[in-house]
Amino acid sequence: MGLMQKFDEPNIITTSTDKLFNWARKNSLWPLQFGLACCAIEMMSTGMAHNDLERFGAGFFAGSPRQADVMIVSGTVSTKMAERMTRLYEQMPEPKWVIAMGACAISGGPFLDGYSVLMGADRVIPVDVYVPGCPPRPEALIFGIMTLQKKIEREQQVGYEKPRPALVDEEGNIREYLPEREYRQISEGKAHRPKGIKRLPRTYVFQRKGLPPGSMTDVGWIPPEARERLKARRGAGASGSGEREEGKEGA
Amino acid sequence: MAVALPEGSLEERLERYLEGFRSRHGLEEARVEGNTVVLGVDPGSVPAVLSTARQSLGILHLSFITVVDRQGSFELTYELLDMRGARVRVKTVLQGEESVIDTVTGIYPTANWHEREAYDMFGVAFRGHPDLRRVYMWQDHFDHHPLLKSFEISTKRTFEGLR
Amino acid sequence: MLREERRAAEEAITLIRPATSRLVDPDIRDEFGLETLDMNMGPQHPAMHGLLRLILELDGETIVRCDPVMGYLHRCQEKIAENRTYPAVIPLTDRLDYFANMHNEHGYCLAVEDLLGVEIPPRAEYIRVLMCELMRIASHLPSIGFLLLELGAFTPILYAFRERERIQNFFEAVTGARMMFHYIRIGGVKADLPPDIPEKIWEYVEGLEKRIKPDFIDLIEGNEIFIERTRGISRLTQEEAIELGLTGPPLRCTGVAFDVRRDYPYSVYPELDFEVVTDTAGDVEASYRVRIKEVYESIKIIRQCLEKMPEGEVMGDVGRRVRPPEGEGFGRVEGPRGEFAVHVVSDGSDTPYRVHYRDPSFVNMQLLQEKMPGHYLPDIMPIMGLVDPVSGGWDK
Amino acid sequence: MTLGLLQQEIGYGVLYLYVGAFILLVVGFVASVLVLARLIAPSRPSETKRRVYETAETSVTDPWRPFPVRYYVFALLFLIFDVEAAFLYPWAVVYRELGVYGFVEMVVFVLILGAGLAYAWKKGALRWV
Repeated sequence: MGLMQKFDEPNIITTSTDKLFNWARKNSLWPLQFGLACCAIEMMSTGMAHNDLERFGAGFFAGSPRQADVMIVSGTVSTKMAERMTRLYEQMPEPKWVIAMGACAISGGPFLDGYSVLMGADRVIPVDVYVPGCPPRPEALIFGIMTLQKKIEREQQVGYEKPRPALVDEEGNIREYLPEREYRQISEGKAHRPKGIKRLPRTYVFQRKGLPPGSMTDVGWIPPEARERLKARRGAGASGSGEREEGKEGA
Repeated sequence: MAVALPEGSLEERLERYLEGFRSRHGLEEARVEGNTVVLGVDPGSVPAVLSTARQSLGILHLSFITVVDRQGSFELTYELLDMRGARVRVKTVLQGEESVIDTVTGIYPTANWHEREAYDMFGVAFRGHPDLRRVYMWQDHFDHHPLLKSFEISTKRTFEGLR
Repeated sequence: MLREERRAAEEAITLIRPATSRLVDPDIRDEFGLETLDMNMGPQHPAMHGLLRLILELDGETIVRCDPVMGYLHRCQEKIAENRTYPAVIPLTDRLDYFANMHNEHGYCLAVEDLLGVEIPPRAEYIRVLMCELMRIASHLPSIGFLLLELGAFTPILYAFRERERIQNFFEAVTGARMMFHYIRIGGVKADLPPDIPEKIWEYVEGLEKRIKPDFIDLIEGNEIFIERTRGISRLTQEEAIELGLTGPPLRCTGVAFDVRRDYPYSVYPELDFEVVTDTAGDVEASYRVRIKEVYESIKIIRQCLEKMPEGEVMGDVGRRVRPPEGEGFGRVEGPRGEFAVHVVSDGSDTPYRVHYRDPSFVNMQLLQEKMPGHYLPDIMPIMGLVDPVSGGWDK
Repeated sequence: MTLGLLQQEIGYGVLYLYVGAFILLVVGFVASVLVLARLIAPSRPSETKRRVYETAETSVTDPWRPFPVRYYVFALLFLIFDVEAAFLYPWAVVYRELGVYGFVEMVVFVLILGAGLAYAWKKGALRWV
């Protein structure tokens, strides 16, 4: 049992060691070699010489999950692959993160009507950073990894329980992933159902138990003129309607 | 050691194929379109036609097998290439419920996975196939054949909806 | 001189003693009670060129039986294509064989144009061929890079992806995207080439022709490890290759000169002169040589395209609404991995009734089932390099 | 040269002090790293994490099965010649002082092992099917 896990809420020891461990973990993220489809090719060209992942310490693609920290889900996750992906995620040592790269990993992407496509990796495993694009440019993936690094900086070891994958039950072994049940809902569309198959409530999405404090990733680079308009509106907003201000803060 | 491809110009070969098929199987709807000999064949004699194509006429390459679900009957298309510009298209129609046809893996071994895919997607069974299993979908939990028209996935998108 | 003799001797040996002679026949194995180990090389494996699972039956290190399991990236392309309008299916074809995007689009558009019977302006034809040949280079070099990466050499993959990045810059300038172009449309091409692109491509191709010799050929051909690991592995005779239905580099490396661009001419290939590259040995090293020579052929074709590029508009008179008559359309294209054919059946409505893709990776992969027994476990990597399948293609 | 000087002035025994300090340093470093890792790393054991990793699949058969014997024979032969090489090193260091007698002694030693290898070769132990 880790020494740090003995405490149950953050105190002087854990917060100070957080800074050291997070700094170390942030700068040596080893991605798992988990290329699924076209996004894998963009992930490879991100790892190659032209736009290099090695500058962020993330260049070494670990072949086995035992040495990996980040699982970059790059490509379409099919229903057959969901169980395997969960097993890989389970077999990665703590602390681990997941980047959903590409529209298919985020929400099924162009294959939304697919009968054997999982509508997004976050239906079965908790995802930390979403990199949009189909396929996202190498620079977008690098920005995703920088966003993950910002998130790791603010992470806390105690007091926050990372949500468990959907297919894993209490003592940690994987429940059978029957596509029959997932596919009956077919593809989120209002599809005509073959006779005799009942509608199935969405059981395979893990309940997100709150995001860790401070994990709101900032917006990143915005074009200068858009930034002026934002500042102007926020200025007007502050003087105008007060409650909309709280609305934003409270979210 | 080298493989002998059929000689002669395109027209000669097309005529030779047409004669070859007509003489052996007396097919009435056999015609030449462009660089293709199109044959309408009943399901039982598909292996016979393909073996004449392979052995006597020297057409060596089976490009693909397409299955089209005509809501009640399956329409199979075997596309054969002689690797020198001519094509032979064998079309059959499987009527009604019994969607079973003889396999051609004996003649064209490459048809192995084509037939497995046709079985997986449409449920067309091939009699005599070495290991007729599903190629893409789950082996046991999935008792549907996805590409059938009865297996709908989502609303059809047409131009009306678009601008 | 010594190297040629040694090579001839090796070829002679492997012909007499094929790989399957290493197998102990089953009844002796049962009699002595030798057991084989079933192991699977699963979907998440760096050398599997995508999501492929091989269930291997091993006797020590020799493979007794290999059964590929696919479907881990099945994206229901054909079912979705049945529910989309004809022009909307083109972005889907990009994601089929994601190393040969331009060829997939070209195949599908040829099939629909065959149905429509529409006339393509010559400039659009030349642009299509130019883009397809650039895509062929950007696919052959990484295939060689992956083959070498799996044998342990890291440098060729870096050079290959450097070339691929430069070609992707051209694609981005012309089509706007790095990988998923959606550039070839039914009836022509989306937009004309930017004015400065042709001579930039010309300079790049000049440089590339000079760079291939030092970067790839000198680095790879003389290497002992490469020769040891690839010569004589999965040696194919011409009958075997044709029986398995192989097309593309795996077929041409056995000596059968079948190339869709020459035998079933489409687009403007009859007006361009190029020769079909073949080799005789039929093993993994021969497929590497075929791929390298094909890059030179593509460079030749690109030059001719740039010279003969006529003026004129790039889009035929096909309206926004494509509604072909009832019937069947066929399109056949020579992709980097082999013959890519599309069979479109239409019932006169806005959406195709049935679209069937004949993907070269799917058919060439039958080689794994037939030729793997008898080889050693490490030989799987070169054989995957010979076939070089792409999981988007075989899983459709 | 410096080694010689050290030897004469402070005697032979002290040298072992340096070796001992070095070993202590190494063992200490390795032990501390392992202990720290055990203490700090968050550990959430689960049933799947303990399972064998076989490229995202459950293993088809358990690998504890009889293997062909030729691997074992090769391992043995390697071990023998590895030890032989280990004996050659100290002999090579003091080769000049031993003179002809040492040389003949070592040749006999190598020949004996060569005979062993020839026997294994003839009996077909090295045949790799």
